[in-house]
Amino acid sequence: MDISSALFLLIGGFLCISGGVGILRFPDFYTRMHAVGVTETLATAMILIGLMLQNPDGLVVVKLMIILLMTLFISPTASHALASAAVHNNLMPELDKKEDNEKETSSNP
Amino acid sequence: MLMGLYNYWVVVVLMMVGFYIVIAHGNLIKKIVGLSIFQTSVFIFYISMAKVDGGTAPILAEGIKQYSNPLPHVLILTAIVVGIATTALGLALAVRIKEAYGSIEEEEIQKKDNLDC
Amino acid sequence: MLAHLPILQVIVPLMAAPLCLFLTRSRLVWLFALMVSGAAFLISVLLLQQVMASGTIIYELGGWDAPWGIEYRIDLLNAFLLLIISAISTVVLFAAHTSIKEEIPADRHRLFYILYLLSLAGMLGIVATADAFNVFVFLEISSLSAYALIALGKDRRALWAAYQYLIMGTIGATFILIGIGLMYQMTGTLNMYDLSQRLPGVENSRTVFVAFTFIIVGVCLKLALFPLHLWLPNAYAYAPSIVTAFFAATATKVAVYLLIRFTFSVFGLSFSFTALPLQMLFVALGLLGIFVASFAAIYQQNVKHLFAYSSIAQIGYMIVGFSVSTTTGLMATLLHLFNHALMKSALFLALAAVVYRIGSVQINQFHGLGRQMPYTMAAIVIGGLSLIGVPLTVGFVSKWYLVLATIENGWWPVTVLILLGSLLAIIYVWRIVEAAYFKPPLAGSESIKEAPLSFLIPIWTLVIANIYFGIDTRLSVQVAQAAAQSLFGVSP
Amino acid sequence: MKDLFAVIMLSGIYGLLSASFFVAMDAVDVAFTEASVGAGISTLLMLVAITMTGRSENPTRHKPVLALAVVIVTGSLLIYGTLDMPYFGLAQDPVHLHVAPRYINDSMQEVGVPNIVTSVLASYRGFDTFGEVVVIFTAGMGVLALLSVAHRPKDTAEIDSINKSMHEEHLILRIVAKILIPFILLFALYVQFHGDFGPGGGFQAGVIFAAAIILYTMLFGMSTARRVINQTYIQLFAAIGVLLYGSVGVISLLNGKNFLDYSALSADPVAGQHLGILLIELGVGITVASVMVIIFFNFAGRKNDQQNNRE
Amino acid sequence: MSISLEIMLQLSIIMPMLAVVGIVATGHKPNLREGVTISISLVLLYFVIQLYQGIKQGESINVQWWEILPGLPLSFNIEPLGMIFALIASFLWLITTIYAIGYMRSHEEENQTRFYACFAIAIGSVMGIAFAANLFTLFIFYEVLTLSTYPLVTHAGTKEAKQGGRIYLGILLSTSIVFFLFAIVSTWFVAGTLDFKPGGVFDSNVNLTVAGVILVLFIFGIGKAAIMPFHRWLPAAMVAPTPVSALLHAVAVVKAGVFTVLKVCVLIFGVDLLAILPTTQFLLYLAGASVLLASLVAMRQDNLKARLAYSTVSQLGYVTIGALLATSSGVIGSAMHIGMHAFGKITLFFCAGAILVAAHKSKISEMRGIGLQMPITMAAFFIASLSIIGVPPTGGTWSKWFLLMGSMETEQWIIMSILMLSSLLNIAYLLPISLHAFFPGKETAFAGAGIKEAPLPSLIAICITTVGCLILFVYPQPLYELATAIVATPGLAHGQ
Repeated sequence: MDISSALFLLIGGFLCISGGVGILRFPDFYTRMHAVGVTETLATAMILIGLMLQNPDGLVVVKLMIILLMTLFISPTASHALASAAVHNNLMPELDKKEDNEKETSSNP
Repeated sequence: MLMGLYNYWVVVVLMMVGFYIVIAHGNLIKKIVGLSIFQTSVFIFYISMAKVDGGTAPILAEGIKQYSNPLPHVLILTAIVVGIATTALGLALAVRIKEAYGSIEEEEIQKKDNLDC
Repeated sequence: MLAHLPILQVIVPLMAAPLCLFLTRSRLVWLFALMVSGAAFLISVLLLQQVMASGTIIYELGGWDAPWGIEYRIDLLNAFLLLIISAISTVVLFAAHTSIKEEIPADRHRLFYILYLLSLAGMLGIVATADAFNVFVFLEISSLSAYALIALGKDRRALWAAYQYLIMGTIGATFILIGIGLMYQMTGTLNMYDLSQRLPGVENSRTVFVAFTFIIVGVCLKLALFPLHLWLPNAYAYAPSIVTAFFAATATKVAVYLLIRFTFSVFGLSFSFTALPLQMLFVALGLLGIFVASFAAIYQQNVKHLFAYSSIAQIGYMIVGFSVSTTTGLMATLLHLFNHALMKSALFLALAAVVYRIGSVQINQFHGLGRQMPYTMAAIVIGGLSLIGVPLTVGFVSKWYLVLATIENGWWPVTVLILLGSLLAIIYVWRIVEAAYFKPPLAGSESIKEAPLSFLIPIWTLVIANIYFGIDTRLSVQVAQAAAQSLFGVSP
Repeated sequence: MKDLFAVIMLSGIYGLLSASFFVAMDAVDVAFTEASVGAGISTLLMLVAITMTGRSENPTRHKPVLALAVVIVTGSLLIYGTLDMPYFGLAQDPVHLHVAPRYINDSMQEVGVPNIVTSVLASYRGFDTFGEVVVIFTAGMGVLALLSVAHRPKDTAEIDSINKSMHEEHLILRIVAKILIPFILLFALYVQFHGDFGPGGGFQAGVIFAAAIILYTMLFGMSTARRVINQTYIQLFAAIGVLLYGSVGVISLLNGKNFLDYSALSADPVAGQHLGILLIELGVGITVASVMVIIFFNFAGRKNDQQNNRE
Repeated sequence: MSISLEIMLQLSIIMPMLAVVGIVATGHKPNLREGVTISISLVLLYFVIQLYQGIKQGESINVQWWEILPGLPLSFNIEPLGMIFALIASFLWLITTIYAIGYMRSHEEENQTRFYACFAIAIGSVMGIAFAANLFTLFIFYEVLTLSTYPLVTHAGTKEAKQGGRIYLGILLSTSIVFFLFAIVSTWFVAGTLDFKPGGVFDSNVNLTVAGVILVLFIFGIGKAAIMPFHRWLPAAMVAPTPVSALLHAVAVVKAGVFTVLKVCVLIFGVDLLAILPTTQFLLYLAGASVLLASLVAMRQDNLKARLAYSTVSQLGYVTIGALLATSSGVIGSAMHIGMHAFGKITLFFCAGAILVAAHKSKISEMRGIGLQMPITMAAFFIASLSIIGVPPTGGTWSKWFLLMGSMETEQWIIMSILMLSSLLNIAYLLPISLHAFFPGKETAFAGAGIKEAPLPSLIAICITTVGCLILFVYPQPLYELATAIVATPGLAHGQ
């Protein structure tokens, strides 16, 4: 029991860290956001499950369940909101920019 | 000594950071940010004052002997409210000043005033 | 109900404020606010009587005995202050309706009265309570409403002034908060009386020393003591005239009260004046304040600015009297609290009347007003004489005791400086007099009429008070003396 | 750090961190409040503010030397002060010996509320809390006095058209929000009335409640929100909250007890305390929620107003 | 008499103040207004005379109002010195009012109502000063007097008037606040009382230097006495209308000043203490200096009123000297001089005013031969000059005489010579005026044909005062008795 919970927690922690690394290392806004958005949702889930396993009986589990539910709702929505906001302020993804440049270079040799 | 007080020293440093922002920066919003940092640090100071080693949150429950001191918590609850109130008012003023002067930089406002009178 | 007077004093205006939201017409709100303030005044009178009759009144809020609960502890000092504050607010409020019609947009009137009542309640709360933290809370109530009120001024500089005041005020309040925290940490209590019992035990710890310093600095920020006065002139000059009249008479007084309360009652005389070189420091600052501010006042073009600076100078007098730290000195300070409140409110109300008529308080707008607004100008002259300290006005009484106190202490040079300082007052007051009486009226100013009764009545009430308490000083002197003695009595 | 947006975000994070620190320091209630205020509302307000004031600070700094001197003096003074402090976390600090023990030991018998913070907050130092409510109320009135602008009510067609236009871009958000908001409100109520037993209480509940409404406003637009929540009423609510609190005190006055002495509310003092605390917490909740909404509405309303003027 | 003396005492102070109401109320009807003024002044004079009778029968009259500050009541009692002052003031007020009516009307001065009102307040406060029983009361009325005369000085409202008013108020207020108040408080602190007591309030073992310093503070603080460094306000106040300067310089203000000096010297310090104070000498020489210098300056003034003003400064010096001589005859001398000089100087001012009104001349150089047109005025002027100089048959003789006596008793030869010298100077700057007026001499044909005498009321006033000067020579008893009564008090006995 404890081992499994520890395992979950570890995975969660690792995912968080990797998300953090992603934020720092990735080239532009979208990719960074993607990194966090994805990892973080899973990470929280993992951690919460880990916590549930810590004491599986009683009210605590229910509360944690609710929290889990909420996060599952919220964090994707949040990342969506961020992304759309970014688009709204027409922020170009790096990669597209690159492609554009290539296009230009190819178009006028 | 070090172990006993390091926590307070950290708090003092934080406070001073906030305080510095307030008095050194010319930007009205930033001043307010500094103010809230200053106050929050003071809250931390109070709260750490209330901590008792091995104590738990002051919510009575079976089989717990050692509680932390509830009084500072109460005070800080009040203080936080005061803080947000001040912040809100300060921001409102900043907005109005922006409308009236077209700037939120201390020097520019002063300049405009000197022109006025 | 008599037993509950202390708390009623505070909660009557406090709860009246939200009630104002339920009234619609500005005039109704005004009447309501006036009634409330009047009630507060009555209560304070009764309180003063009670205290004089039967000594300190203790009122335990929520029925919890101090130091666990919060308690109100009304001795002569607070009773005196309560009286001053509520009286001034009532008189000033009388003119409010007419004045703000000109200065504040109609949709803000209700809010104006709400904030006014709130700041009144805040000040009363500060003065009444005997709990250090409660002081902080009510300090914030009064300050927040003060910022908003000042920002209601017509000129855009009002906003800037209000903002500066907000920053300074909040820093001051936070300093006080830190100070309270340190005290609490050393003693574990927040009740002032309890503190005064327990502080001597830890008196010579550096923490208490720092706590004291922080509280003093914080209070002095609110007090606009000389080096920390920068926020005051603009705040007073650009706020709506009524607000100025109210705050000039009360706000700094409350701060002075806190200073006295903390140094004398909480920390105790022996500590206060040994821990810091407080005495010398304050005498120096006070005198500096008197001179710098008076000189500044002489060069002001805006009369509100002029009187604002003179307020700073007057605070200097109070501080000097305070730092003499003898019964006479403290008595002089208390008397000056009372007297200065009378003169300044009269003067600023008169200015409010001028604003109402000519919409400006630039000194060059005053030309020939002596003929056009004779009663208002006469009021300003008498107020000015009182400021100078001419006999038969209140100003003379407090000056007399101040001089006496300094001479008792053998501080002859200080005495001379004080008297010289009052000469400066002659200069800046006379600038106005000459402008009003010896300059030909400006072109097109023939239409200016005397201020309406709603101004003249309160103004002259105050002016007559100025003269009356200058001639029959029994009440003020007696109370001040008793309060001062009791402070020296209780200080451990 | 010239970008105010980043500055504000960081300060928000600072608030969140301090909140978690409070948890570590056993101050759950405070943590709760700090999280909802320091990290939540105040950050939000600052963001709204910079949308109006512009988000960049211009580089000119003035008199940092003097400021630095002041700060250093103050700081070193404080450090000097700490030297004689009782050490951190020791149980025999005077703080823990003088007043607090009574709260910890007797509050159960005297007030009958397991959450000591609540009992101290609402009963022993109830008057402070009253003051706190009034402070919030004052802030609300102040913001009204500063920012309120006269609104001409837009006609429904216009509003609907706006909604349409927003509907496309915010589709997902809106749906999610629609699902969430009820839960948030529910949670607010839970916090409100569970405050006696667990962390929470009127203030936190009020903030959360307000947060729900603000969320709604952000997604469905000011004008729609105005249709849902009437400005005048919400002001009255703010007043009612304060009055509720005050009148509890006054009732105990009328019953011959001291102000805010809840034991006057019922025959059995403890029950009276319970009732009183419940009522005043409610008052706090109402006022806080409505004031928060007022503040936000006025900020946002000001913004719309400016935009309309620009167009 | 129907009313008790106490009542009269109070009335004599309050009544003029109340008169203001009447004056203001009847402001729009000049005749009525001046009627009020005159009737009030008549009643006042009657009261004062009654009081005088009272004291002559040796009654002591004390009134105490409430205490303004604990231990500092407003209280009054009558002692001879005050009586002298009160008599002169009230009598001359009547005369001045009569004079003023003529003057103001023919001069078409503006806002005369304010003028008469302030006039009344001034005289009321003079009464207050005269009868004050302690320094505190005296100080209060002293300040009231200053303030109430300020509008009189600046009556014209012109730029010069404003300037003059500034100097007037500036010097009087600042000296009184900085020095006088300081002196009073320290006296209160050292002696514990401010009541006027024969023989002084300081106990014998008082620290002499302290007392000396206080004395200096007093002499400087009483700016109205116009001792040299602080005399500037007197010429400055010349911008006032003539009746005002007459009242100011002959009766109310300056006399209030020297009266206060006298009272402080005799009744606060007491001549014994005064005689041994280290600073007395210094002050004596200061006063002497101001006597001489003022006379010298006076000679060089061409404006008649200015010359008279400086002569006043020097004459005030006499009184101060007399007070500081600290001998009975000195005190008697100065007490009498208050009266004598009052009559003389007021006559001179009246004449100056009359000339101004009738001939519109203020420069002395223009007055050659004016005596032929205005014989009565100039004759009066001549007599008054004699009185100032102090030659028989005028009242001035006596005061000078006693002053000289005093200086001789104390072997103050320098002072004595100063007195002599300044009398010569007086001759030099006063007599020529009237002489030239009557004997213009050939070379200057006087161009002032068709100048009439001054208006009748003024003329009457002039005659009365002139006659006063003469009468005081043949019948100085009342003054003398009162003056001796001052020094007859214990502690001065050694003087005789």
